[in-house]
Amino acid sequence: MALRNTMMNFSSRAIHTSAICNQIIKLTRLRVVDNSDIGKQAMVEGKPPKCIHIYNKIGVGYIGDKVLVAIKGEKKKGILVGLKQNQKTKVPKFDSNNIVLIDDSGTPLGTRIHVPIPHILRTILKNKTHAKGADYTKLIAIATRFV
Amino acid sequence: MSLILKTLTSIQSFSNLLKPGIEVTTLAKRGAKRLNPYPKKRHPGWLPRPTHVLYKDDITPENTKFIKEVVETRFGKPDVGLGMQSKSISPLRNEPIEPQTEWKEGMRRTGVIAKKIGVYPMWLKDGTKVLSTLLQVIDNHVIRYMSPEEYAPVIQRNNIRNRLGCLIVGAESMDPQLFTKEYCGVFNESGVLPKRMLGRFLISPNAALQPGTPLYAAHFKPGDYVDIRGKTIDRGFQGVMKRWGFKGMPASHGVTKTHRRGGNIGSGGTKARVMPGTKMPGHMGNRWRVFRGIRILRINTKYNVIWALGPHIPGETNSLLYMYDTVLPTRKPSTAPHFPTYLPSIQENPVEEELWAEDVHRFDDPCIEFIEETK
Amino acid sequence: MHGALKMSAAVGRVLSQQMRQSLKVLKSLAGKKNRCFSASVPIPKEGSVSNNEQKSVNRGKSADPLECRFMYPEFLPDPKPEYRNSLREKLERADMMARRSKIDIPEFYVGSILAVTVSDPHAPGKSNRFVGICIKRSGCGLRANFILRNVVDNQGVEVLYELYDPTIQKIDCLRLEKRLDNELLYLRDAPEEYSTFSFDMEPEIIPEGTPVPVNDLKVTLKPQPWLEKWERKDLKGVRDIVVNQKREMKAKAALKPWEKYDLMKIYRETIPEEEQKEIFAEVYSDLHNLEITRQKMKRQRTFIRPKKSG
Amino acid sequence: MNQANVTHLVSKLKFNIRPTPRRLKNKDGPPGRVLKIQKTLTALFEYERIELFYNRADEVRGYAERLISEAIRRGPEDHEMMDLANFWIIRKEFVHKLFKVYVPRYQDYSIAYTKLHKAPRLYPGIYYKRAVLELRGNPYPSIEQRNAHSNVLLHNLLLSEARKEYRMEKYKEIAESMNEREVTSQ
Repeated sequence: MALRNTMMNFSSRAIHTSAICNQIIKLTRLRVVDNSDIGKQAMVEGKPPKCIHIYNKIGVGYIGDKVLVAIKGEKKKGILVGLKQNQKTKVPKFDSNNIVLIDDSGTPLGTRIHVPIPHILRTILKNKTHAKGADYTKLIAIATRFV
Repeated sequence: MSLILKTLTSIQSFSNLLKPGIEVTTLAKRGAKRLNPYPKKRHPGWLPRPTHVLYKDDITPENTKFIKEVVETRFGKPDVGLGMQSKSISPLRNEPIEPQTEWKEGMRRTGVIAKKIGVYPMWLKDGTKVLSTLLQVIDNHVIRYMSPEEYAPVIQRNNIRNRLGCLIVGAESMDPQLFTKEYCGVFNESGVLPKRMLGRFLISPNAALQPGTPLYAAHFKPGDYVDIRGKTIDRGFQGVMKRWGFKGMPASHGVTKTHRRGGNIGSGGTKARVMPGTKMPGHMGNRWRVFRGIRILRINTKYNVIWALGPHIPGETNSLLYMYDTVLPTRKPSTAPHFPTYLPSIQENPVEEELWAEDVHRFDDPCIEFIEETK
Repeated sequence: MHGALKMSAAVGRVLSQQMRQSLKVLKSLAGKKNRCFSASVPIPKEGSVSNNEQKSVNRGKSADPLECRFMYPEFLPDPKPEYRNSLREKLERADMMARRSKIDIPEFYVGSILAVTVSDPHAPGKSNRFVGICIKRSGCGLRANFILRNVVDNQGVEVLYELYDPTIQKIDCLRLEKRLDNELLYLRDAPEEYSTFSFDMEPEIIPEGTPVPVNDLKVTLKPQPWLEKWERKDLKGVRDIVVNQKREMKAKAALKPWEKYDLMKIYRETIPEEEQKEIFAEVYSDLHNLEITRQKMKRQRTFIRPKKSG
Repeated sequence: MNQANVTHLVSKLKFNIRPTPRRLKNKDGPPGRVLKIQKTLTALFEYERIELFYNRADEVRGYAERLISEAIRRGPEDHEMMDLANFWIIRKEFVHKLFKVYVPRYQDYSIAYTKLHKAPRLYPGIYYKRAVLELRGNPYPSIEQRNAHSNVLLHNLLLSEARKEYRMEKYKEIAESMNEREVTSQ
């Protein structure tokens, strides 16, 4: 046990042990959950994207919000599709902060999302889509499973 | 010079004659400039002090029993405690008066005194959850009516002739031994037990009620809007962050000893003083506040309970509040309410036990289901 | 194996007591196969379960209304004296019973596996079903709620439901059991296999009159960082929590050994026995009737099934 | 809090308790508070009537009542109960007294086991409220002295006369109604 303790002491120096901030703010690390090349590479290399801007007026990202992320030295846009923070009743809460990368017109970069997506996102993205602006509902089409 | 002054004064008096009717003298409004004025500690002149110092009387057990017996024979048995109206019919109470006039828009009827008994959720028919506050109309009786001529409040609104009468309503019957003899005398006219709380409601003379008339929760209808006046929770002396919602100052970065302070309260220069109404630390709560335009969701006529929309009714649980028809012009009722009040003896059909607003989901209804839109 | 389970459940009612015993063993074997845990996780043995059974409450009806407090904890009001009012509590209970007469809310505990169907305006079929393990139960009265947790496509998902929400169409208890702790929030920091459950899981039937089984499964947590300081929580369902010396020291310093003796603290957190008796006397007969109708329904269901398959 | 604790089952106390506990200020914090209560509780079980500051008396009263009610509920055979008694009562002999004297004494009580009196403040002295805390049924003479001649006080004399008059009137009414009935029946 003593040996194990010393090992723990040694190893815990390198990693940070503070509780992870549940809010999406600038510099929050996110998880790409689609199969776009850039997203897959970034996740495999262990360099998850960092949020560098949130496209709303509060500066805190909630479900369905658009964010700007820094990923592998590039700037890409993404939609928050699952959050760690506590949600309203009947809205699922996830174990990680998930995003799906999109381009300026709202088309996803990947072709498949490999985690479940909350049903409420249908309504949120529908309301955010404007006739002339970006069409976010394409994201719903590539989802494989809803909860 | 004097001539000019004379002409000026004559013009002024002439213009005064042109003014319609009443001479208006403006009185300084007390406390109007304050954001959070102190509660007025003015005791109504006509109302004697209710309580006296309790001391040991050494009354023998037989005599205590005798007093209790006399009170019971005169006023009936005490309430069960679940808000049932005391069934006692006072010997002095007259027959309830028939409504003399039909309700017209702009008429004001009495309010009731209610007890805030808690908050719990309800669901609307579209599936949204709302919080409702339960208000129990607790043992309300009309105590006295003062006609507009008779009623002279301590603070009069300018010099306008009063067109509204005043109805005094009492709530929660108590043991008469707890009160002074003078205070008990107030209830002689209505013939009910002395009440814990009295309330004053300004009403149009058509809505006057006979003293001794009981008031019920069915005075209102579900879907109506009411104003609620209550005393907020006493939070004591509080800092600016809690009292006014200031942001405070950073926890670190060289900040010392000023993490929860308000910061600057004004500048020097020409007006080197603290401006009146500056938000500063001080006593928070324990103030009378009116919350206007609250919707009624549901009424239980058995226990006289009203479910009002929203959790933020002023006051603690088990505190007493005043409830009356709203003064907000857009939320006034368009159809006739129970006028002058709900009188079971006059009403042809007795009301149901549970009354619900249209959009509220009843708990014994089947589950809510959404219908798919067809394009 | 599924078929065997069904058959055993269906025929089990009519068979003699002896046969039932043997079937029980068979069923427990079937249950083991159904479980989604990986092979490395030890599954509680029959004997250890029966040891724990003695403490737990008898299922279904119990002679003492006071025992209802485990089954229906939301009927007890908030013990905070500032919020209490007897009339409000009475009306709240009446509303709860009105809702319970429309929807069958089964008996469940923290650690049971539930399936909840809700009407969801966002879903295509306007209804949505979620299966998961109940990791927390809180709130009293109409505010009572519970959290379900599951791992779907290697992604942990949690949903909070309100027990008396009228949009809930159906609540099914797929596996009725208790765990060693009152809250299973540590499953968030445990490996995925401990909270993975299939969406098309069949409800397991426990014979009437048997006590609720206690699953004394002990989980091993993932390495740090954790969401909470689990070493301070005195968890019974977690195998050896190892932390570094500094955290150990801090946990030791934060211990409050006198709290379990603090009689007034306990008193302020509980509803006294006399009041509980009054509360459950009011709702006991209704709850009991609902329980009986539910069991009747269950029996009918189990008898119908073999006909369908055959 | 929000949900009541169901693991414990307790008897209702027969007096009104404060919604929040007092901190009983001391330099050791919460353990120091517990020690203060332990000492006072032991003294109360020893002497059955003690005089102390009001705050501490009111705080200890709850613990004393709860300990006695638990002892009545569980009895001396229960290990947890014994543990509890040993924790709160510092001297061993009063643990015996709790089970052998107090439990039989309070077995059938329907009122509170203790009584709290407000005591006069010492002058000159510290400006704290003082109180007398006692266990009911103790061997000492009662603190509250009843007025032995209360029935000759003026208001009591008047009330008893009024009572007699009231009774007489009632009897008269009954007699009259009886007479009327007889008349009508004839």
